[in-house]
This record gives sequence, structure tokens and C-alpha cells, in this order.
Amino acid sequence: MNKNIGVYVCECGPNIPERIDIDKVVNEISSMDEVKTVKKYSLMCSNDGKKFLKQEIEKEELTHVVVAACSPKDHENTFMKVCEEAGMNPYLFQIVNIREQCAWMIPDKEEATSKAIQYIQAGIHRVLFHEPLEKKELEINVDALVIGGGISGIEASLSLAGPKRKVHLVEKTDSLGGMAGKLSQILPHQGSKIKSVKEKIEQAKNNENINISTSSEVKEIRGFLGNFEAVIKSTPENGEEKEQEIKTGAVILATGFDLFDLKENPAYGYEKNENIVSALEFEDMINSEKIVLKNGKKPKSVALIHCAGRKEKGYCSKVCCLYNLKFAHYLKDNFPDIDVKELYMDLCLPHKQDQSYFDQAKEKGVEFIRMDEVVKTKSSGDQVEIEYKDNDKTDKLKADMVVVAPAMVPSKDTSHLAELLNLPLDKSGFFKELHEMLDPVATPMEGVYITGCALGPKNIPESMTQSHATSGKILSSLIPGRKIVPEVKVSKIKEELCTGCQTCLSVCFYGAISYDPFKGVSVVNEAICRGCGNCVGSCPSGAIHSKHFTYTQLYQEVLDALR
Amino acid sequence: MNNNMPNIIGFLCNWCSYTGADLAGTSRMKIPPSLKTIRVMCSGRIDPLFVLKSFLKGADGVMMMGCHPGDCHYQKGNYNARRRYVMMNKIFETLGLEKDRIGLWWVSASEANRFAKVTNEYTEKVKKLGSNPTKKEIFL
Amino acid sequence: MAKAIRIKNNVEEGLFEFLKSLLEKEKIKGVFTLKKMDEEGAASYSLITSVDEFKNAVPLFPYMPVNAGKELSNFTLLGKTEEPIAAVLRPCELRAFVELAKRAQGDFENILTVSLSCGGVLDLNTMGEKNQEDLISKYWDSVKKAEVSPNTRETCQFCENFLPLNADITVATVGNKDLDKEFTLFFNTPNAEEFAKEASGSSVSAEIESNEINEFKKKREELKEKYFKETETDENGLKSLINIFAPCLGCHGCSHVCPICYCTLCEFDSKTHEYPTPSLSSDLQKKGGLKVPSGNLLFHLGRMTHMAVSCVSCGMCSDVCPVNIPVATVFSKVGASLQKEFDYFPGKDVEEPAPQGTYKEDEFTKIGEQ
Amino acid sequence: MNNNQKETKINPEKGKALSSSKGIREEILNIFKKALADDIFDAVMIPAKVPNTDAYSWILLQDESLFEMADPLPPVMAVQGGRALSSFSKNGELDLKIAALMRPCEIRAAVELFKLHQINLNHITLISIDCPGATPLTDYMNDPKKLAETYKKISEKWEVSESLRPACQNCHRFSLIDGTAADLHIGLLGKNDKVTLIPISSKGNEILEKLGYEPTDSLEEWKSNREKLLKEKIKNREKFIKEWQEKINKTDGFFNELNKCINCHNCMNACPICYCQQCYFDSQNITFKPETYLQKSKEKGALRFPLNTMLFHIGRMSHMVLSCVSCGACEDACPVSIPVGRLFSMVGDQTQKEFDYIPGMNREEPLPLQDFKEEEFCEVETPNECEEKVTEEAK
Repeated sequence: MNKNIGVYVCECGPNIPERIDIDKVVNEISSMDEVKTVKKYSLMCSNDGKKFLKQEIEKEELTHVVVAACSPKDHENTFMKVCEEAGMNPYLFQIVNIREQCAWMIPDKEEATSKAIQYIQAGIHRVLFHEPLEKKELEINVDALVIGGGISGIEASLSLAGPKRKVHLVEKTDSLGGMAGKLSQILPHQGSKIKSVKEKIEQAKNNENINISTSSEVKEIRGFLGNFEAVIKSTPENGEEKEQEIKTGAVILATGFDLFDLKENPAYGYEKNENIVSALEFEDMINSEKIVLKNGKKPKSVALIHCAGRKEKGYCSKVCCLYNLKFAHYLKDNFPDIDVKELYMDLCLPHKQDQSYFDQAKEKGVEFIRMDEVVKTKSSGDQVEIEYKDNDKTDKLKADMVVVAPAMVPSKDTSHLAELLNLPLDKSGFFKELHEMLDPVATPMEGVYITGCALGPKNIPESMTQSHATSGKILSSLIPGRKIVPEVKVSKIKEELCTGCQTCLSVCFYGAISYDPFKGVSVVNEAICRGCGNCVGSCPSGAIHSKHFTYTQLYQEVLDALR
Repeated sequence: MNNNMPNIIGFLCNWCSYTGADLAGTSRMKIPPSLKTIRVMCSGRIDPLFVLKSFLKGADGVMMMGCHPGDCHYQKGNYNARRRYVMMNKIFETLGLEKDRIGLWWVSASEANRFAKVTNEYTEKVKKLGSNPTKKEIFL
Repeated sequence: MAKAIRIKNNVEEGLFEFLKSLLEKEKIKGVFTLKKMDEEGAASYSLITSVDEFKNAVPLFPYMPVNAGKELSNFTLLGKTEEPIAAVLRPCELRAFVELAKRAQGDFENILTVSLSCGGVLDLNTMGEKNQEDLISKYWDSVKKAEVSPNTRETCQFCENFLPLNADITVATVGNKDLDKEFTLFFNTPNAEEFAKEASGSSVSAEIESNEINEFKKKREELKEKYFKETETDENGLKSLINIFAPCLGCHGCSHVCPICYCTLCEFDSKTHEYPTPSLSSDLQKKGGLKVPSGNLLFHLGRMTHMAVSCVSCGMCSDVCPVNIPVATVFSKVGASLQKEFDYFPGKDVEEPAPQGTYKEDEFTKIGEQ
Repeated sequence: MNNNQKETKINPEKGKALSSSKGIREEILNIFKKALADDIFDAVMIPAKVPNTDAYSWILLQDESLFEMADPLPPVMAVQGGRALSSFSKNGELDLKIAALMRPCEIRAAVELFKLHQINLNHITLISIDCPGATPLTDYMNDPKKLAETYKKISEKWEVSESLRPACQNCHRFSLIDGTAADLHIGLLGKNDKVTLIPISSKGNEILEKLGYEPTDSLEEWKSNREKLLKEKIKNREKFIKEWQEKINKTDGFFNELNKCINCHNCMNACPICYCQQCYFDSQNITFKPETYLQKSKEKGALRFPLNTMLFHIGRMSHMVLSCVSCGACEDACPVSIPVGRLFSMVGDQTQKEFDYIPGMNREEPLPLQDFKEEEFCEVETPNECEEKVTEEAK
């Protein structure tokens, strides 16, 4: 097939002629035997301009088009659309940036002009090597799989489930609610009583669009936005193990957190003295309204130890201070005569109401003691003696009962799921957000989102917010009845050249490349590939090329730049 | 065009550096005509062979540009780019080739000033290096 | 500490007998080692499965016709061997196989690796020549005395990694005066220990490291500096580099025999890198002349970017170069500096990812910010 | 009819003899200098010595000053000229007039590559030269000074010396052969006191004209010199062919010769006729599971590694031997000194006779395997009919 190349130089109103001698450009380019026609036009992106280009393509029977104008960022797509409308494959088009990176950069008109000519020649030689690419449209499944039946998971499910969208909610324990479900009460100043969590659970149970499987875990999961497949393994207490395969469009990880194992640091004396209890155990005491020592007596003094695990894990768990305050308030309100001391490293009172909550506790006579670390705890008589360090001086205090607040740590399944979906983890072993600031609930895997403490310590309101965010992402990307169009400029592997060394797998951040052991070659999943081309740069065999940015295409630009 | 103006090839990542370059233009900053930019999707796409071939074909300088570490549009591409640059730099150094003919710079989409600064500085540096001997070399 | 067994026999015979017995007793189903091909003394690697054929095996024959690591990779390319075999490799060949296994080009499972403290090998082009016998006996003398044999290849002369890193069994040769009377086998891995009882010798307490070994290492390191200096490129590295590679025919033999060049088909043989005829007039205008075929340096530098960081300095490339280019010396030199830069030791650990396939966020942090 | 007879007699009657006071090398270079100056060519492809080294390589020469490094008859054949010519002329249109000065075997290779569309001869003038042979590449690299000296003597006396490459010792196509291979031939045979330009094609005549030379000098003396040497060489060659056939006809003869092969494929990469970018025998369609190899090993007691060396050589042979120009580049490049050049040359000789084909002799003559005659090789399938036909023809 013979190639008819049309080159169109846009003046962009006065912008380009100001600095570039358009006529000289047109002359130079018309002298190239590669091109069929060269024309200038005042404003290509205007409606008239687009009409003009369309007519030209048809009239001149162009097979390839080069437009020298602004940055591809501005109008590459505009002109590609025009080409498409004119019956051309839009990828046989090349835009050359002679405005931002030429006219507007180089004051000397002569220099700017000759550089523009060079750029356009490069564009022409490049476009000769362009290959027609076809957009694919994929049917999508709009359902969501929510992993983790804690408050975050429940909230996400509730805000997603609807007549057109099913939600599969998978919880590994035999009941919904997660950690929040175990709490005595949500901080009073943050509103309603614990029943609100119970309400949420009920709502979820009663929603016919939420399909709940408890005592279940996700065994396998593969796919991409709009097309995931997962295998869910259920092992109910009574009743036999069963596996079901489900299809879903998106995945939400709401796997929550576990608690720091207090035995990791003997200094806390946990389980060495029966009157040293963990915060969660104390919550149970509150629930059953029995605050008693092991000998059945009421404690006269209670010491609340913050920050257990903070030094060990290297981060602040954010919520302990507040629930310790909650404990203090509870104790003072119900047994004013109990002496309450709080040992903390740093107080974390980030929310607007927290300060007053803290001040009230002080008014009620709670004593706050700053420390660097707990050195050791030992029984002395019926009491527990805590030795702690502040700066270099150590000090001691005694109490009948000691409540230790353990740090939040990643839940056990985190690493397993990370492996299944090939997601990155942060230093502490929590899931890593795509971008801490700009994309805090997304992951490198499009269609996989994270909410709540799976990302790190959080309080309930923050978790709720994130759950809504994840739902938002899904609602906007998976619209019932719509199709999705995956990236077209993806990587392609020439099997006959692939040696199967799998270096490309290790540099692909999207898990878009897999290894076919039968053929002994790597394979790109075009629906996942984003076309970054890192694999191309890593392949020693030259077996991979990224469509529309092939070696030959780019090398043409190099050659012309050096001519 | 004046002859002491070196010929520099710039491989710019689409998301940060190329946009940064556009912005430099939009803000009418003065960029030496020495630089010919080539757009790639990610600095991690820059195959060492591109750089090598540009060098052997007579480019007086080659600039690799990408997003700052942590800001890569594709998560980590620029870390790959960095390793590849370090590799070539070391090879050049060990073989006594002029390693300054190749460079790597992080330029974000908003850093028009930085783009102008580094391109101007590098152009000056390359001017001092003089013309790339590969231009005249027969036995390559 | 590794289990050591001293065998009262000439090292060549002793090792031969040991491996033979393993084969006879079917502890292993095959031995991958060097085998005499003819009377002239040509040898080649073979996978020997019959005791009868084993008579021609010459495990310690001081030649490297090919890098055994590359051949083991060809053997296990499609998966592990079901039946256990023993493979006799020199340390650099073992390192090569590790690098290949790392890239899914081979599989260690069911392979009992036997290596040695290596005195180097002789120039390939002396194999099958008249003076071979003489060269070999001279060679063994210098091995016993832990001297660098002048007849060994340049690459061997400056190799300081002559102790195997992760062999199951190590044969102690360098610096053992009585090699023709007795020698020591070291069984380094649990896997190896069960074969120890097959060795007809007395268990002794010994270490492979010795003063002789350290002295030997020093001598080699000195030679390394010397040879690296010889390929030193002056301030205009380009010219010197061109001169070093000037005789290159572009036969690409260096990459064909290189164990790290594992690509089925080499990128530099592909159309992508052929000379584009239209550039000719402009090139001639600029230069007044042009070497053809061109692209010589692109090949060597390009190959470097692909493999130098994993170069195990086995010297095969120099051996096969028909025009005596010191390829291995140049590549080892570049390899050494890359490996230092990336804190990478090729062939040390199958689990350690190759530098091209990985990165650290907190490395080279100054780069790109200037 | 027999190839040799075909080649002894040649057509051209007249040429232009240039007496060379400054030595023939200088004289030849002068011709090309003139041709460049008069824009008869835009560039010349000619062997050159890389400055400050002992290495020779091909250069495309445009700037006259570079003639200093040029040497029309270097002591070695580094890269086969056909290969060099193809390397820059095959990918796209050539817009320069180029003259290539090559040894006869290189010219023949170029013509074979032309038939295979690996060289576009439109703008290229092929100029062949009487060839004294070349010294083995490795010998030369081991001691350049000495070999250069030796070669100088050899080329002056036109002696068939032991120090030449085996391929050259047994080469009987060292000079012009009839056909349309080259456009112009440079005759040197004789007392090295003159350079004779012998036009062959119209292109050749044109060039002579443009150079202002009239082809009026008789070629008799040169021809007789040529025939004298040819006789000797043909004797050598026949001896060599016989000797090697015997070697090979021994059981495993062929295999034993290739015992040392280490699969580096240098021979293939040096071979001008092996023009494939990436060789089938490098591709992976011949790997098996370890069990298969163990099985193979058990059948014979042992299995040699590298695998498939024999398949490689025989396979390669089947691909190119009909076009083998016996240039010996393969043997030069072999790191373990396998006489691969002689093997292939011998087999080539035999097969080419079968097809009555002389590779590189005529540009128009199709490749044997791209062409067939219905009546040929009847003996292969129906011996009886064949005999009848033969007897009929006899009548």
C-alpha cells in the first residue's frame, strides 16, 4: 500500500508565526518526497479547522497525517478524532509540538524555524512507521467484592449495594462487626451509642443486594477492573467446607487490623500478673459492667498504659489515647473514688472535640504522666508496680489494676491478599496507598481499593469516610450498561524472541505480565497493561515493544534530531 | 544555525517532564535550541540502547528526564530509569568515555523553572565538552 | 564446618573413582562432566549415564570448551531433572548456572554440584595440540604450588573468585603439594553429606581456606590490576576503545558462548539494529568515511548494558574471539565496577534478584536532583 | 560439462595496462582517487588498516585523505566483502554511486547475496582483483609484523605458500572467471610492474571511458600468467578434494572433524552466504525436557553437550552449501581450528557440480534451488528410463 502523507502546519492564530517562519517551513517540508501535500492553516483546532482537515484527508486520500501545532497534551486527541471521522485509523497520525516546545521557547526566529522543521521531519519519518491500532471495548460486571466485614466493609457494602449492583461481603469470622463490634461504646462525644454499629450490621443483613458469607476467605482472585474472578472458601463451624466462584467488577479490601501482641515486650508484664489486662479485655469488663480484680474485689486504683507497641512498631496508633480517656471517664463517672492514672508517651488529640474531652478527664481528677517507656512491671503484694522511664530518670507507681492499650498492627491476611493481587505493602506491613496524599484509597491495580485500618491505624469516622471514597471510585468507574476501553498503546511480546527470563514480570507494577510455562514465554494482559513501557526497557532480547512508541518509531526521531 | 550550538537529545516522560517543558514554553522561558525533546510515556521506557545509539550517532548530550521519585505516574518507573542511568554512567566512567554526555534529571510538571535551569546549565556544560568525537569517528 | 574426607589417591583418579562409584551404585543416574572425544585429546562436556562410557570421563581436565553453566541450563531449561545427576563445574561455571537459574533458564533441583578450588584452565586453542600433555603436567605443578600457571587463560590468571560459593562438594586442589598421592573432598551441604560415605577415605578436620589459598588470591589480584591496566583507556576513551575492538569481525561469538547472554536470539542480530541505508550520505558527509559493517561499538557497549553486571568472568568470550580481542578482560573490568556500584555479586545466591529486575527507593538519591 | 573447463578460458581481449612505478598498491589507489575526484563514484568500499592498530576492516571512503589507510590487498580477509557490502546497502534506497574493490571470492559472495536480495547492485560497481590469497586471521593477529612481511613476499611472487589460508592454497578462482560477476577486473598477475584494468560489463566500459582510458592493450601476457597459476591451483584443489573425500568417507569421518565444535556459531556469522539476521539453529525450536536428554544419553551411554552441533553444521550446509564460494571466512573465525572451511568447500564442490552451478559467476543465473529442469536428475527416481534417454542422446 502506498503511503499518502499530509502535513498541516497550524499557525495557532498569531502564536506560531510570531516566532516561526511558517512559509519557510512549508517550503522545506514540501521538498520531501515522502509527503503528498503540505498546507498551513490559521487555527486547526477550531471547528472550521477540523472540517478543513477532514475534507483534506478525504480529498487527498491521505493514509497518514502529521499536524504541526501545539503540545499533544492540548489537541492530540482532537485531531485523532478528526482522522477517525475521516475514515482513517487515528493512530496513523502524529502531532508535532512546534508551539510550546519551539515557538514559545526559542526567541531567535531563525533557530526556532529550523528546529520546527527538524521536528516536523521527525514526525513525518515517525508516522511512516506507525501501525494502525484498534480500540477494544469490554463488557463489565459492576458488582463489588468486599473483603472484611468490619465497620469499614459494612459501610462500603451499604453505600454500593443497589438494584443494579450486587455486593459480595466476605468475613473470615462467624459474625460481622469486626473490632468496632467489640467496643463498649463509641466515644460519647462522637455521638451515638454502640448500637449504631449493630444497626449497620442489621441493615447489611437485611439488604438483599448484599450477599454475606461469614467464616469465609478469598482463596483466589484474578482479573482487572470490571472483570474479576474470585474463589471464596467457606468453612462454617457446623456444616462442610464449600468453595464458590464469583465474578465481580471491583474489589474492596477492608481487612482491618489486629492488636499488638503484648507478650512481645515482657516489660508490660501481660499474662504474668492477672490484674494486668489488655484494653480489649477491659472493654469486655465494661460491657458486662463488672470492673473487678481477679480476687473479686473492686480496684482502688487503675493505671492506664498508652502506646504499648508504639516504640516496637514505630508508629502511633492514633486511637488509644481517646479510648483510654473513654476508660478514665467511665471509671470516674461510675466509681468516683477510684484513683486513675494514665501513662503516655505522647498525647494524640487530633479532632476538634478531643481537647475538651481531655480537659474534662483532668477535671474529674485523672492524673496524666509522661513517660518514654515502661521499663518493667512486677507484682508487689496485691498490687502491680510499674517502673517507667522519663528522659533518663526512672520512676515507679503502684496500682491494683493495669490496663494496657496495644498498638494496631496489620491483620494476618494482609500479606496473603497482597500476594494474590500483587499489591505493595508499607514498612509496617499495612497495605500501601497508591499515593499517600493524592490517591489514598486506590492501589496500583485498577479496580482494587482499600479502606479503613487495612491502610493503617484509623478511628471509625475516618474509616467511614474512606469506605465512602472507595464506593465513589467504583460508582464512577463501573456504570451499569457502559463498557470500558482499556489502554491501546500497550506492550506486546514477540514470542519467538522471548527467552522466558521473566525480568519484565519483575519491573511491571500492574501484574500485567504473566509467564506461560507451556510456551516458556511471557504474556501481556492487554486489559491490565497501562503502556508505561518499563518492561520494554528491561528486555535484553528486544522481544517487547510498546505500541505507538516502538523502537523504530522513536529512533526515527533520534535520527532527525541529529541530522 | 550557529555551529557552537551543541545537539542535545532529551527523552522526556509524558506526565511530568514533557508537561514541565510545555509549561516552560507557555511561560515563555528561554530554552536553548540545542535540546530536541522526544516524548516517552515513562522515564522507565528509556532503553539504555536509545541513549547509547544517540551517543554513538553523534549527540553531544543526552538528557533523560522523569518524574521525581515517588511521583511516577506509573508508581516506580523512574526508579528503573535511575538504575539504568547509573549503569550506563558507570560503564562510561570505567571505559573512560565522556560520562557527562549522558545525564538524568527529575523535572515535575510544575517545574518549568527547573526545566529551563537544567537545560541551560547542561547546554553550557556540553559546550565546554565540545563536539562529540563520535560525530567524526569512522570506525564505530 | 563442612565435612572433609581425605582420599589416598591421585586427585584426578580419586575424583574419577568417587564419581564412578556413585554412578555404579546408582546414587546418581548420570554425571555431567568433561569427556575425552578422541586420541588427539579433544574433550567436551557430556552427560554420562553408563559406567562403561564413564571410562572416558576427565572431570579435572584443565580446559573449558564451553561454560558448563550454560550447558546445564540447556539441559534443565524446561524444568528440573527427575533423576538425580552429579555435575562437575568450575566455580565460574557454577556462578553462571546460578545466574541462569535466577532468570528461569535452569533448575538446580536433583543436581549434585561438584566443584573445586580452581587453578584455572588452559587456552582453548591448545586443546588437542601436540604440546597438550606437556602443558597439562606443567599446569598441575603450578596448581600444587599454588602458583599462577602462565599457560592458563588471561581471565583465569586474574580470577580471584576461584573458590566455589555454593557447591555441594568441593575438591581441594590449589596449594596441595601431594595431589598425586592424596587429596581432600569437602561436603558442604546436607544434601552432599549423604554421599560422603561413598568416598573411600578417612574423615579429617580441615578447612578449604589456607595460607596458600590466600597467597594465591593475592597473586591473582595483583595480576588483575596488571591486566585491567593493559586495557586502560586514556583520557580519550573512545579512541582507545575503538582500537581495542578494531579487529572485531562482528561474529558475535563472544555473546554466543557467554553464559549470561541467554537470549534465544540476540537483539543485536536483529533487523532493528541494521544500518539504515538512507543515513549513508549524511554519515559520509559528516565523517568522510565509514567502517562497514558499522555498529561494532554499539554491539559491545550494548551487550555490556545487558550482561556486564552479571558477568562471572569465565573468559569464554576471550577464548572464542578469532582476533584475540581481550573481551573478557574489558567486560570483567566493567562488570567489577558495576557490581560494586549495585552491591551485587553474580552467582552468589539464586534468590537475590538481578540488578536489572529490581531497585531500592533509597538508593542513588542524589541522582536526578542536581 | 566440468566446471573447471568452463573456467580456464575467458573472453575479454583488451584492457588498459598502467605501468606502476610507485608499486601496484599505489597505482590502484590512484585510480580510485581519480575516480572520486572526477565524481565517477561518490564513495569507494575498500579494505583499510585501522590507524594505530594492526587491524584491517572495510571502509566506505569518500574523503581523499583517508586513502592513506586504504590497502587494496591486505594480508588478511577480516570481514568477507560480500557481508560488508550487504550491511549498508540492503535497508532502503541507496542514493550514492559506490565502487567496491573486492577479492574474487568476495565478489562471488556479493553476487549470491544479490540473487538473495541482500544487496542492491543498482548504484554499486563491483571491481574484482587478482588475489594472491590471504594469511590465516589468527596467525596474523598473533604476529602481525611477521605475517605482513611474509604476505608481501608471497603476493609479489604469486607463490602458493603454506603460510596462506588453506582455502586460498586450494583456490582456483583467484582471478577473473567468465561471467557477469564483476563490472571491472584489475589484473595484476605477472611481474607486479603493471596494473591492468579489464572491463567486463557495459558499466565497466563506461568507467574506463570516464577515467579517460582506452581498453586497447592486449591481455595475452596476463592471460598466460593466469593460466599458468590456474593449472597449478586446480591441481592443488583436486588433490585437496580427493584427500578430504577420503577423510570423510571413513566411518564418522565427518563427525570426528567436528569433535571440537563448541557451538559458538562463529562460522555461520562469518559466512557471507548465511545472511539470515537470526539463525534458525539459534532459535529454540529444538529443546526438550531433561528426561528426554537423559533418555538419549542412556541409549548411547553418554550425551554430548553442547547439543545439536552436528545438526547445526549439516543443517547450515543444507542451507548454504550450493552457494558456498569457498572463501574460508568460516575457518578463519573458528576458535578451535576445525577445518570447517575445507569441509564445506569440498561438499560445496561436489554438490555444485551436481547442479552444474558456479556460485557468484553469473548475476542472471538463478539459484539452483529456485529453479529446476524437468529432465534433470531422472537417475534419482527412474534409472531405466534415464538410461534410455542417455542412449538416445548418444545417437
